[in-house]
Amino acid sequence: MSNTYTIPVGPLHVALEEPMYFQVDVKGEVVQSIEMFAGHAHRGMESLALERNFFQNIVLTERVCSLCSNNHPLTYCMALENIAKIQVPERGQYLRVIADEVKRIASHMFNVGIGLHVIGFNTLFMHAMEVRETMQDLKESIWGNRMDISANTIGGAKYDLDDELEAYLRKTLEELKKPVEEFRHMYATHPQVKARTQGVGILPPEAAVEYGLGGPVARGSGIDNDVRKETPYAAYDKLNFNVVLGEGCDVRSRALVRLGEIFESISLIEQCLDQMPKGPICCDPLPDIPAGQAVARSEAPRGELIYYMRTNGTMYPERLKWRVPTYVNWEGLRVMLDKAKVADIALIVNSIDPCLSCTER
Amino acid sequence: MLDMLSHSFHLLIFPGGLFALLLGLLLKGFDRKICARLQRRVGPPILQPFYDIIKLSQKETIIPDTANKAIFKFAPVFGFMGMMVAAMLIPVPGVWNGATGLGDMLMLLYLLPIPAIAFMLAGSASSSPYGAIGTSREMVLMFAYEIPLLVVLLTVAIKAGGADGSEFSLAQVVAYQHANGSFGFNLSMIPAFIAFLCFIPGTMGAVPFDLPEAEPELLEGPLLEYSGPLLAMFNLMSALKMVVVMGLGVALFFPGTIPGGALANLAWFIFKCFMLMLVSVTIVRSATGRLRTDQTFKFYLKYPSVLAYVSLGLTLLLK
Amino acid sequence: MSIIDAIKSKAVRSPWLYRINAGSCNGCDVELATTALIPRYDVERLGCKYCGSPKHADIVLITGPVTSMVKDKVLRVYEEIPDPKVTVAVGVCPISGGVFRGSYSVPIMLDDIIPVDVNVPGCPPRPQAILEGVAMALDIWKTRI
Amino acid sequence: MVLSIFKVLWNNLKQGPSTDPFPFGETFTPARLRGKVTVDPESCVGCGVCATVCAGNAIKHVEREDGSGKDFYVWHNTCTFCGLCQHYCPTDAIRLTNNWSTAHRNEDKYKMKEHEFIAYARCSECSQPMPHMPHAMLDHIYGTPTEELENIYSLCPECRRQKAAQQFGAQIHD
Amino acid sequence: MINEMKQRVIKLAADMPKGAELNWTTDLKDNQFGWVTLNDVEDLPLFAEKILPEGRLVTISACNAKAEDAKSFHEVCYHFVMKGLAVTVTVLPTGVEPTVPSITQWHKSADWTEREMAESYGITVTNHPNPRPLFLHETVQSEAMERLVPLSTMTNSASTNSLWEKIMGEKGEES
Repeated sequence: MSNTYTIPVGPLHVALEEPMYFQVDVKGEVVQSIEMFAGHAHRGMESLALERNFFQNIVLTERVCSLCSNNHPLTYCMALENIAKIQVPERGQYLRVIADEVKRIASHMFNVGIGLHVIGFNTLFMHAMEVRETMQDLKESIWGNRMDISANTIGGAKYDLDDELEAYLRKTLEELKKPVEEFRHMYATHPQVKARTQGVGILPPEAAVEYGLGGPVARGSGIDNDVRKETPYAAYDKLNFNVVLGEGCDVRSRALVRLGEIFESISLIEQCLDQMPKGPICCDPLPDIPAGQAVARSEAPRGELIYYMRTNGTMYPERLKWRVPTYVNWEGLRVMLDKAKVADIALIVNSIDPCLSCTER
Repeated sequence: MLDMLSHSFHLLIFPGGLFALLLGLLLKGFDRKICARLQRRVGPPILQPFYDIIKLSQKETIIPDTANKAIFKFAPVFGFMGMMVAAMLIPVPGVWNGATGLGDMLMLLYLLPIPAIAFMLAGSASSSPYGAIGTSREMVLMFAYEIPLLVVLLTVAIKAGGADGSEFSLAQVVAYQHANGSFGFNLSMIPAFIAFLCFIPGTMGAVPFDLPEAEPELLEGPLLEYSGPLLAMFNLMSALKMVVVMGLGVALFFPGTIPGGALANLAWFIFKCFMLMLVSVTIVRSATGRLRTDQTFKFYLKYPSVLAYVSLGLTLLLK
Repeated sequence: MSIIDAIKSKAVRSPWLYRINAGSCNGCDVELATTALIPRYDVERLGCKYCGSPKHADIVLITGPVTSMVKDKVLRVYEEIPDPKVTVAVGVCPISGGVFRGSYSVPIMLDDIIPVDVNVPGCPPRPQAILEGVAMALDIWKTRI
Repeated sequence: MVLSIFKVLWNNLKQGPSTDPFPFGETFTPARLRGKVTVDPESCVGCGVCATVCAGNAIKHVEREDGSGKDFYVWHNTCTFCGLCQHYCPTDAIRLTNNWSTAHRNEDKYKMKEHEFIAYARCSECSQPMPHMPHAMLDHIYGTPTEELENIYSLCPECRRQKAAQQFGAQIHD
Repeated sequence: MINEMKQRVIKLAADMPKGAELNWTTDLKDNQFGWVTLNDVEDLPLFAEKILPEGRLVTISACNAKAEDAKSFHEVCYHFVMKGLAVTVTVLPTGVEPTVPSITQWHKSADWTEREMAESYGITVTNHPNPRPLFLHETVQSEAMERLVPLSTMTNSASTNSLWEKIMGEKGEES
């Protein structure tokens, strides 16, 4: 079986949440080369954004991707606030951090869980998803939807926490710690999981820098690139947290970085609840949006998200462009999939936490 | 004439045929239910595999244009028939002691890989790249798990042969154990039993060794292109195989009977099959994930084979 | 005859699900995965199974606004699903285009190209709503098999 | 180690299924869940801000030709349940209920809507139609209602201006 | 760190052969943003090369230029990040067939963005290693952001109107 043949992966493939088409040349079970064909989820959102007014774009950008759906409107609003010099009330800033971190926990849990599903470990996958369900309930109770929480609006946050919800949030976070710790322990020590994830999909730090990769993918290779530290936004400048770094440069290291970040997120939310002042959550009424341009950056669950906006004084943006974290990470796959086994393709692709709807918009 | 009739009875009604089919589907139902419970789910009804078969038999069959139609249709039938014959050879201790043929253990050794071969045929006939990879994996896997099986069977045969050589008749193996105690409780045979336990998930295509059908990687591999009644045929084949493998395990290691006549012993046999499946398939597949092909190969060479050889050595020494 | 009919009628207890992502934003897909795979919603108790091949499917769940790039592929996969089948559109995108309606890349609604039986609007719908939709699809499926 | 997974399995078995009883029983529905939109025609002033902020174009206001009021449509099949309409509604007339039960057959696709008629008030002086103002909002603008204010409420902007001018004029003459 | 990076950008802008304009803005959290406008498109590769190793390309946004600027039809903004300092480099490709040089050889992350810009704005990228369309289906004309925006706006409103006629025509459950 030394002949090379091509296997198409996708576009509608059960291991890929989304339609992406890979053409993988394999020799035996070893990948020789990989070609990616994108565009299946291209919905022309950048042109749609120009036809929608600033309010509609809050919701439109949220639909870029439902897994990092909080960061898109957040960064969009930040860009707009930079142009119009809108000062977000302090409570609103803390609420934004809370929404952001809750989404991050759910997103990381989902990614690591799906990774386990890909290697056929359904019990542990379901365990992870059950833990994630508490986050889903939390989102539904506070913001009203399990995925698109729609927590942000221009000038602040939309949904406030009352005492009851605050207590509920604290209780849920407290209860979350133990199962996540158990889960992390199991992920790190289960021999079969270790056999499948250790040394698989190696991404050397140099390659991560060369391709400009971001988020937990680069952090799994020891590169510190957290936007929340680099250019703090919302209330991150007032909060303490560590950037979780990994050394393994492999699938396992990336997953452990994500699981480690969950604990940082829990601590961040708790700090927010402790420090959060009372007061308004949203700036009201809104000023006119002048002409101008601005860039805003934030740390989505998958890495650095950047929005570029240009306005012309009307209610519609003149140009709205965003770069999602996965966009650059796809190219990193070339390094990770080089000489990989066919059995590992899905696992490695999953380890970059791919988000096609983000990439193609 | 009477011989003919009894053979057809064994082939079509008991222990092969109808009985094996019902038992196999029931075992699969239990497997799914218990696995669900281990994952904190309610799970499907026990009879779910029956519903699946009924449903599939009423669906349309789609044969891909690029497939080799004759082989595509032949593969599931071939696998099914092979397992029907194999099921006939399984003794149900205390009820029926197995076909009286002398070498039925060797025959089983040849019949057991038939489902794998049917999968390979299916995979190559469906002309999909996933099928091709599934085929090559099935082949590697087969080599890997056949080695321990061969050694285990040899060990049992030598042990059952007593002082004067080896015995390849399952009926004799069962009889020997009835006289001298089950091998499952024999210290020198325990490594072989463990090796056999490792062999079961491999041959049943269960996690961690479900490589040819690995869903998230290969979309069920060779089965990808199958639909309707032909897929049902594959499901029935795998149900039959469940009975054959579990029945073989019972015959080789725990053929003990209980007092209370044929019906009680039938229930006892079903219970033993169920326990064997629980230990080797259900719990294993809920406690692990899938291994890669190379890891599987290494695993089989490293543990079950060595264990089987240990038993073989002990058996020869103690003889 | 009635025994055979009774047996045949059991077929409705085994609806296998298949998911097509027609360019969705992930939300509905994640919720579908949640619905189909996790203990809390456990569709397996309804006899459902999430299958990897369209050839095995009975109920097809489609998410996403059917972009021009994915349209042909959706049609092709849909053709591969053996009859009888039931189609469920999950989320507002396949039903009406949702927020993407009017984009150059979202030329049609799903029911323009394939017959849709059940709609489950929501952005994304919660798993309970999807279960409700699957239950509704089961009712339709009963009449077809 | 390997044992910890068996611990999980054992616990799972011991605790029993965690499956939600739905669709055979009741399920958990938080109060804040964003479900189907409802409109309260009493407090709607027909300002149309909801339609402006609606990203899915799910809201449509249609002016009646006879000037008696406005038809207010919400189509659930393109609504994204984002809650912006509720957030920006000045009179809290539009609201997201926690009714998530949206599944329907395709033949009912276009029937999945909210339809309300927003009646315009008529000026008590000139009987010109004018947008109806909810009482709560008027109180908010003008303070505690007096009899005089109540009279002014029922006037169209034009008549209100005239009336105010007359009163102001009368005050000067006094 | 930020100040060090700032000095580098100032020096870089000053070193451009054809010259460059440089502005600074801050957001409400006092994060710095640099805005560089290159006078000549040909200076871009030099800038891209010199901004290494700290600078990495984040994305490229092409825009239709403002109407009053008759000289060029497009603006292309290259967004770099240098250790937390976001720098946007704007170039103005002139002519009917706007052209920018590729910078993929220095910044691998430019590969996809340049292809995307080429297909959606019809800007030619010279020296690109892999000039294949990225996202757009063949039935969608290329330069979608150029031509199709007004077109789709028109069809959008038309289809939306017919949709609403259907919705309003149907008898609802409750009415």
